[in-house]
Amino acid sequence: MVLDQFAPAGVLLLIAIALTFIILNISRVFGPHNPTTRKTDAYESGMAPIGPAVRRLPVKFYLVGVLFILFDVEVIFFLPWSVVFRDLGFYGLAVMGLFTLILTVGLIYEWKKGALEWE
Amino acid sequence: MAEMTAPTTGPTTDMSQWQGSLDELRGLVSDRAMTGETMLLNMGPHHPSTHGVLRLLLELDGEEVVSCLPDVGFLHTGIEKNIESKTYEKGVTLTDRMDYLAPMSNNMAFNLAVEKLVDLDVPPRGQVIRVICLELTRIQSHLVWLGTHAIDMGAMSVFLYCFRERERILDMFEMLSGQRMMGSYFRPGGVWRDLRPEFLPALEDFLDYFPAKIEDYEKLLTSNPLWLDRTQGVGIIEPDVALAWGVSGPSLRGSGVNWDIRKAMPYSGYENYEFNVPLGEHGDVYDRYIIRIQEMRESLKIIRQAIDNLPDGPFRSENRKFVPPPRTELGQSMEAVIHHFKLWTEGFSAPDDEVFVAIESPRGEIGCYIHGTGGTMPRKVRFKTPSFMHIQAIPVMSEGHMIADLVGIIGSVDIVLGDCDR
Amino acid sequence: MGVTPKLGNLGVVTTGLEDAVNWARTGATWPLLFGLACCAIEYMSTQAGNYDLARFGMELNRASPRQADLMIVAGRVTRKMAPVVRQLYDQMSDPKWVISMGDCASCGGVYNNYAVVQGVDEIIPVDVYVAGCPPRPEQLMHGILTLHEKIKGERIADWA
Amino acid sequence: MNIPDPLDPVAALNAAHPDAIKDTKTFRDELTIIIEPQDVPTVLRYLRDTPGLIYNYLSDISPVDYYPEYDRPARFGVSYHIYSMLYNRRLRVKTFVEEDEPVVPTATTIWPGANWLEREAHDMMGIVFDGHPDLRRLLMPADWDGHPHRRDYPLGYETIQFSFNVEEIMKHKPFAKE
Repeated sequence: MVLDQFAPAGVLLLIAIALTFIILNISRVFGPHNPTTRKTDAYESGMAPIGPAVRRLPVKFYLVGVLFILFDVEVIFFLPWSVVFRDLGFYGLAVMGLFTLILTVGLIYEWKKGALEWE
Repeated sequence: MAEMTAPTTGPTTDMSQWQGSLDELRGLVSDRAMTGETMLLNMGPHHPSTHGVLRLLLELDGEEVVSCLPDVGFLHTGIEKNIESKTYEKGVTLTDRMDYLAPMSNNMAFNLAVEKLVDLDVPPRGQVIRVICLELTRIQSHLVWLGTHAIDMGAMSVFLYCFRERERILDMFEMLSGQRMMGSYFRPGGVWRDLRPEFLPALEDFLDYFPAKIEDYEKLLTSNPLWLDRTQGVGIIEPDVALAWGVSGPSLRGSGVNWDIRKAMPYSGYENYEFNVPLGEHGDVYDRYIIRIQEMRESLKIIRQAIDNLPDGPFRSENRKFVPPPRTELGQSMEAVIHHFKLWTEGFSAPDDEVFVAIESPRGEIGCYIHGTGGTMPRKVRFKTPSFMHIQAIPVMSEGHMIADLVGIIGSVDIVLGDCDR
Repeated sequence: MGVTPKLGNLGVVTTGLEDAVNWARTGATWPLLFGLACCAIEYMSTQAGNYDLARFGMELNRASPRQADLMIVAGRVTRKMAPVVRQLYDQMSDPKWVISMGDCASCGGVYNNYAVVQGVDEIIPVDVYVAGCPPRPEQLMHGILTLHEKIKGERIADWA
Repeated sequence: MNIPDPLDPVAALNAAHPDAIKDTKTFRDELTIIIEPQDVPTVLRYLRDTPGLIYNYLSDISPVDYYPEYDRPARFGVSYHIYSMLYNRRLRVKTFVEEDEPVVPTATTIWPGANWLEREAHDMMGIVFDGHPDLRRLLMPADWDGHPHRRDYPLGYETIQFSFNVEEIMKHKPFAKE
């Protein structure tokens, strides 16, 4: 059955999952725990923090975050393409070139709009 | 397009729980902190890049520092109060621990003040040995500054190189005084004992070995685009603002003010060495960096000139009223035994008057003010230290910058908290 | 550490759980990045290339107390800094040890006055005292090795 | 540009503010001018701004306590060490303040750098600088009482532990509980 070719891969997967599970929890089993109130306090270089930790943040962080996600996803598309780069020949190059061109236009627009400037 | 109405500001964060500590800061930080719009963050006593136990209460608008409130005193050990209950000779060991990166320049300030108070002269050999040790201390202090400044900004390897060279200087100090850092090698009247025979050869090959190492640091950092972006145009302080805030030393020369106490008011024979004083133009972090690298080269030049004409003769003044006689003399003369006994039990007495002496420590102008009581213990010893004024000036340089630049600014003014809190 | 090779030359090594855990703990005691005064500079020299604390698995100075298991109090603890030192010690995760480096941390040293806590053992329990002002790098390493001996001697009942 | 030749500070001050200087003293060729506390700002501003003097750098503010018996006009002496970079000379302007109302007008209006120097003098010696933006304690903890560098403040000395007295000292030495 074609399935048994994948038996080793399945076993490997199981071992991997079991190993990570063991490693993560071995310290929880053997390690000491005494979460005193002072220990679970907020650490701010040894002083008492002023103000809540969760607060309204400037929108700049969100803008940079979104732009990063956008170009990160673009890189994900490059990975499978680079594996079969030789066999696709010129056709593959043209398609990915178009894909990159579209995103580069987006980059130039946002650069000129000043979204990358921090102030 | 429809006119964009300003987004209605939702309920600002509820700050009632921290009202107590907010009221204390009422006048010091801007009012946006009171409503919780800007974040109050403690870049506190335990922080990797504050070069000691300095606490900066930062008011942050996102990444940008709106206002910065330094709080010092976490290393105040009452050195000046302790010296008041010690004789002048015993007080020297306490001054080592003040600016622990340049122990010998604190010694120098204290000893010069004592010598001026009791009008004690230092023989030429003693003065030249002092100049050699001061310049070695300057190089060693600049090496620690460069190492920590670079590692704060991410250049890890520079730290290891700088400390490797520093070990050679510490070995030389150990030859002189038996202690790597806190040698208490300078005493009122000169130095504690003569140069050891193996000191000068070790110093000779350090002088041949070290210039190439400064080239390495320059190769690593000076034309490194990352370093240039992080340091050029950051933490600018204009000359008149720097003078008004009492900044001194390489940080002041970074803004272009040509004031080096070794040139302006030479002490311990600095007038007969020729060296030039590097100056910056913009007063930013990069200029202060370049100046200290140049200063290391100038110190090498001074040491070279000092070694070439090292006079022989006594290394400490022969005036037995203030300087205990060497042990060999104790066997021969009765006066020596009397002087020895008096100086080591009671110490010498100084007039009931005041004296202020300032010298050029690696960080800036360190001044020592001594007021005698007529007896053997001082009435008041006060050290004016450069790091004290530089920490006070950090907010002036850092408002409007980002936190990452603040780290560079702290590194560039080269502060040591023992120096600031005494 | 009782390492007894068993089952001939199959290369299987067995040891007690206690020894294994204690060995792991001495192998990589990450110190808290906590320098106060002059001893901190000597501590940095011990950390740097010539004396190289990396040999003991201690080259990573963790800045946050959550990830550090050894606090080296390097320098003089003043009255204003004492609550901060106690807070940092409390916020360190168990198991944690303390080396008091230098005379000022161990007994107030040269500063017998109003501003300095006369010995950090007044505020936090100390495992190893290292003498010296500042202690030479070799002295600090000797202190660290004595701490390793102490860790190796700990029993399961102490911490399980 | 021509630099005006340096004036003698005492003569210039006597000309400008006739009764400002109470006494002058030179010791080891250091000039000290003694003035009244209330005209500290005017004298310092005059010394900083007049063309022939230009003492533009405030090195230090050093308070002194003449506690047990003093032959000085008052118990506390506050000396301002100023330095003229142009003419490369130093000067000490000294005032004496009484023990019960040690008040000196602030110098932060002339040099902002004097802010912390005055805060430390207040913290250590208890000298009040009126007009100072935020006169809080600088080096000691905020809730500390007393001013440590006064001569009548005890050093806080603890008896040293030797072999013969180690028991009683260990008895009441506070050890940290876990």
